[in-house]
Amino acid sequence: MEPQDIYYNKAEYVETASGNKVSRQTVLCGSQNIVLHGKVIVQSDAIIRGDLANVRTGRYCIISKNVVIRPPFKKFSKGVAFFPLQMGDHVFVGERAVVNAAVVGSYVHIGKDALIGRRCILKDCCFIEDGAVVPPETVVPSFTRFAGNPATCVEDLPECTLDLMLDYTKNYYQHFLPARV
Amino acid sequence: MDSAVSRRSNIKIAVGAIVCEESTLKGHITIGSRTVVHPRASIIAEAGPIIIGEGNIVEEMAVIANRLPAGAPEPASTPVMIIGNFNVFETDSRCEALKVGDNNILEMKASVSREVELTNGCVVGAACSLTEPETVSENTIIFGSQCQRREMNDKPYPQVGQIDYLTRVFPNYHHLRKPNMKIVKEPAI
Amino acid sequence: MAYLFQPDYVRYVCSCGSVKPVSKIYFCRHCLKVRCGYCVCHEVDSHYCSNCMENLPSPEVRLKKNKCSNCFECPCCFQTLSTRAAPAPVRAGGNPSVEDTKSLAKPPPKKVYYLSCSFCRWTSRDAGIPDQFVATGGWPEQENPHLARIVALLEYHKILASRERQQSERKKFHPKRTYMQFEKFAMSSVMVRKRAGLCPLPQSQQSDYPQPAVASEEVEELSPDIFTQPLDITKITTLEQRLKHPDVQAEEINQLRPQHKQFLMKRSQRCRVCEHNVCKPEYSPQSIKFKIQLAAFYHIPEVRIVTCEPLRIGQTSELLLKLCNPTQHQTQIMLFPLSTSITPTTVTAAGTKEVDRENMQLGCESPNLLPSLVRQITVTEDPKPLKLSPQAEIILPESILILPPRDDAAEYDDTGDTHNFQDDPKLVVWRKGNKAVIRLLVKPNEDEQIEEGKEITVGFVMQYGYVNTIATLEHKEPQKLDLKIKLFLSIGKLVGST
Amino acid sequence: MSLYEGIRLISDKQTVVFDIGSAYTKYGYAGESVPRGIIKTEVKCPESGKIRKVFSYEDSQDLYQLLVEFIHLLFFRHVVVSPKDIKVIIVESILTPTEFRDTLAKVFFRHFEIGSLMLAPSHLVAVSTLGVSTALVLDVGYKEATLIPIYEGVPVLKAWQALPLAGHAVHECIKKELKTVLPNDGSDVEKTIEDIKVRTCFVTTIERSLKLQTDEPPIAPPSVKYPGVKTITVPGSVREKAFELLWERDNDNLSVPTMILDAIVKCPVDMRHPLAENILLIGGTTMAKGFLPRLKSELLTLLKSNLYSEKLKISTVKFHKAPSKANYTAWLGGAIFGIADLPLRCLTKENYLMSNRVPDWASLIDNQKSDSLINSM
Repeated sequence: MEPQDIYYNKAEYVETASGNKVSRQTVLCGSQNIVLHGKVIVQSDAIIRGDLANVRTGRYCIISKNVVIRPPFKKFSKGVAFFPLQMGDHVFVGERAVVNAAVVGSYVHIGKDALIGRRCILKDCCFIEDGAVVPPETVVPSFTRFAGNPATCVEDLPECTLDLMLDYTKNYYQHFLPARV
Repeated sequence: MDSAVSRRSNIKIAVGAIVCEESTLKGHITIGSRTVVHPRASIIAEAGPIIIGEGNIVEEMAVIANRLPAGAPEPASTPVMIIGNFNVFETDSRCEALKVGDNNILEMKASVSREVELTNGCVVGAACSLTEPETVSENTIIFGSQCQRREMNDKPYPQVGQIDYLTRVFPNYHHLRKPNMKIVKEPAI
Repeated sequence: MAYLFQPDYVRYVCSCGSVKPVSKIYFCRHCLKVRCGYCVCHEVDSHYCSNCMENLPSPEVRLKKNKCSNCFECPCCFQTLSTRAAPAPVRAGGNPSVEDTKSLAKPPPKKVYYLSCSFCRWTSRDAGIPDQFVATGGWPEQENPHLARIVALLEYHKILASRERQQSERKKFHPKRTYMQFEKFAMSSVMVRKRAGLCPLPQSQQSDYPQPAVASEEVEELSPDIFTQPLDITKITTLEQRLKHPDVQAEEINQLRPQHKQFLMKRSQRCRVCEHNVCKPEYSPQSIKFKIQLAAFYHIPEVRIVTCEPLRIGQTSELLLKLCNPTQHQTQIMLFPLSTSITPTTVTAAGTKEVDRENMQLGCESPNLLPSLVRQITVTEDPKPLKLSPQAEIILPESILILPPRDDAAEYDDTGDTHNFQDDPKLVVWRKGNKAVIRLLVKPNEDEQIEEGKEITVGFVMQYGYVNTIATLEHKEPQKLDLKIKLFLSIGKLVGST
Repeated sequence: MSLYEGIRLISDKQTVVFDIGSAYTKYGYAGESVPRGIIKTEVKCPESGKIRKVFSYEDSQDLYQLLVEFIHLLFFRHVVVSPKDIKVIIVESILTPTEFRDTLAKVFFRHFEIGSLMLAPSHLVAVSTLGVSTALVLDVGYKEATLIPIYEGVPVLKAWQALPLAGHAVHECIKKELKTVLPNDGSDVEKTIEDIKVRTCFVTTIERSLKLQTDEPPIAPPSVKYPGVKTITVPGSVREKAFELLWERDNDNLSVPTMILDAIVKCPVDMRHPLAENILLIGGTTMAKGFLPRLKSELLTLLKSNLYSEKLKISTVKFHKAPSKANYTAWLGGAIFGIADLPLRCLTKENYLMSNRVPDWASLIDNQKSDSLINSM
């Protein structure tokens, strides 16, 4: 199916020079520690916890409504440290998902209500289904589809996943338009 | 946030507690020392007061609510919700249990309903929900889609390290609510 | 794009009869045929551990029984276990266990390690496995208690087999037929000898015979406790947990042991007809690149549904389709009714002629007649029967749609199209770069018993121009062909009748 | 791992052994002491996305597709080996329907292009785990209980027995009892029932069983609180009675113990004693707590009863213990049997593609010269 246009309230969104479209209704804590690499959409009520550690995303990432992006912590002998959270290009994060991962690769799809546990590593080209619970410190290999609670590999992804995700996120960005008044 | 401002007097925050301005607090709430309330966390004391002990962590989108179920008759006495010490309410978890002991963890999107009592050292796993009335025995972990249970050998311990870190870092990034309670030791109930 | 999570609205019919979305089919450039996961030959390329990403050559994988020696799975919830460090104190019971060495540890802290599951919080301490002094393990392996006995039985069976082989070589009496029987009925060469009227082999030769098992009258009685003792279900293992460790199948949670994590594999796919790869990934488990990647997504025009007007029986509705040319060459697309034959045709100066690169059908009838230069035997499979039938009529255009090649640079170019196509305005609604939207009309069939709310499918044959750049013996030049493929589209639910 | 196994693993091409049961499939390599894994015999239907049991097929075409999906999964997710030109051993019951066997062979040869296939009769190969050549093998699995005596390495086919008294029947019984408390949504129910069976139910003693039918039943064992999304209480009586139907004699007076005795009766007199003293139980259902002692006491009671005391002069029954758990004994038999490189017992790809059929003991074509063989048994 060809995606439908999504219209947003122009007053609500800020568009940066690099093409990021960020809703004013979001909570970007420690915004100096958050780097959005261009053409990233952050929708209303998303929370990005830059106060805990750095958060970097690549290009064409889509952060849907009510998503929480939260750098993970690890306990050490001398206390607790929060790790930066890295996200690649062409990543889609569905509504109400919580991302606690250390690394999210490129061309990754995270479904609605999915939970990505602390310090997970999502490799390039993987797919987390809606409502999946990926336990802490899990490595999700490329070309796999994870689902369930706890999430397990349910299927392999097609070899052209890279282009499918690329196409999807680009299309999403192109169809994410300000509403005409 | 206007309600929070208007009812500020109802909210008692002990010295040493870190409560972000951006959290939602409603009704009579007592927050013990060293408890950290993240931005966008909600504590809603609708049906009665909520008393939160020491060293708890309430993360963003977590909801702690003392709320009557829809259509329930007005109870004879005001229900008081008491939360012990060193509990963690992770992102998007929901706690309506009237009694929560110490060292419990509600993982992401976990949900505990009103008739449940959490004792000590329990872990409600990610996306698990407890809806039936019961008392969860100590050191129980509930996990997985089928809400499997097991008694833990390695029980959760106080997240002191994390609290220390957050206490150190939060003032740099967030507006905090001023503590207004000089009691050094919160009576642990 | 949305192929990963949407239902498959547009499906292509593979040469084998499978009906799949374009994301799941391949295009063999040598046979010029569509292939799919069902009709290609899958081969394991390399093994790797999904946790530590280590990859090993296959002899080593065999030796390790296809399991990673470093990574473990939780026996309780089957998630990967992590190694945790703890100070190595003279631990008093009930000491708070720590995720990492706690700050209280005196310098220099000596560490011990244990395995812990971050999902269900099972630890190797639960199982009573002693903590280790090195992080990488040396975890005790559980041996199958019957191993020695089974090895003895295996040895014995090897000897039996070699004897049987010797005998058959000596006799050569209709080996095929007679032994077909013995395949089913006999297990020891002793029987063969008996049947042949020979005396059993001398005893001395049977000295390697393992001690036969002795049956016993004693059986383990049911414990009377079961009738009185309450059962704590949380301490009893589930069947799933037991089956993960078949030789132990522990009944109590505390008896579970961590299991080595199984390797995953990268696989390549090979066309079964011409034996060329249609897909071959790079060796490294981290890489998402391919050495050979002939996914149809890069070779066959992609069809997407844009919109479809509400469908009513006997009424025509407008269906908008978006077509996209993924190749580096211009293509011309024509749509035909479903009944059209899909044999490809070449476009030459002399006109079009049919191409038959298919010798698939031959193999089925007489495998021995096949030329043996390709392979010993061509194994063929019956094509899958096509179960789909369209419930609506589709009015197809007669004009040709030309799609220019894909141009990645053009995406950054907003100056508009430089191409000037003489499009049929009734057909082409919109056009940009290598994409175009066309308008078709569909009419749900009246005669059929279709109820309201039923999903309506339409189908057609798409002919597309394909430029084959592979130089073969007979074609040095890129070869232009017109290929055809069947498509089925789910265009929406029936809203009602007129 | 023993040195022996190590050498074998490197030396040559491995033979894959499958035991495709109606509920669970055991897979692994020949020459190993334990299957690599045991998984449910089911697949996710690619079209509808629903979980389907392989044995719930409608016709051979449907079965073909189910098997392709399932075996693909086995090869590439579980065994992790390229199937092309490998050797495969299938441990199967002699009583497997021809349709299933033929389709399975077709899938292996036509779809996966394996090199050779050996069909190992499960009852027969199970005996090779014992190092003896005579045993009465009773397989109580999921769909049915089947019995074939093996005498001096030869199956005594005329004495075979089969009854639908196995795991599935037990499940139905639990389902009936717990109808009111079980959630009623599809595939999860079956899983829950199986879990309840495995974790809480047991086979009670013959004494209590007799009392259960009287007006004064013994005090039921404690009930079990079964936690989950919704807590289920499994009454003690259900725990105790779940397996009872295996012992209750039906209208034809048949039950699991009578299968054994009827089979012995059908055997020649000189075979009877050795068979009764060499009973081997295989199949997952026989692993239920209390199954073996109950079977023994049922057998001894029956032997004294009017039904059999005349026909059979047997006073003792003896049971074998295979060096494995009962649910994969047949697989282990196949793995031991399969270590021997016996090309003559295998059906090769060449032969299969030439004849396009699987030799079958029940088919006349394959038994033209062997009438004497069957008659002699």
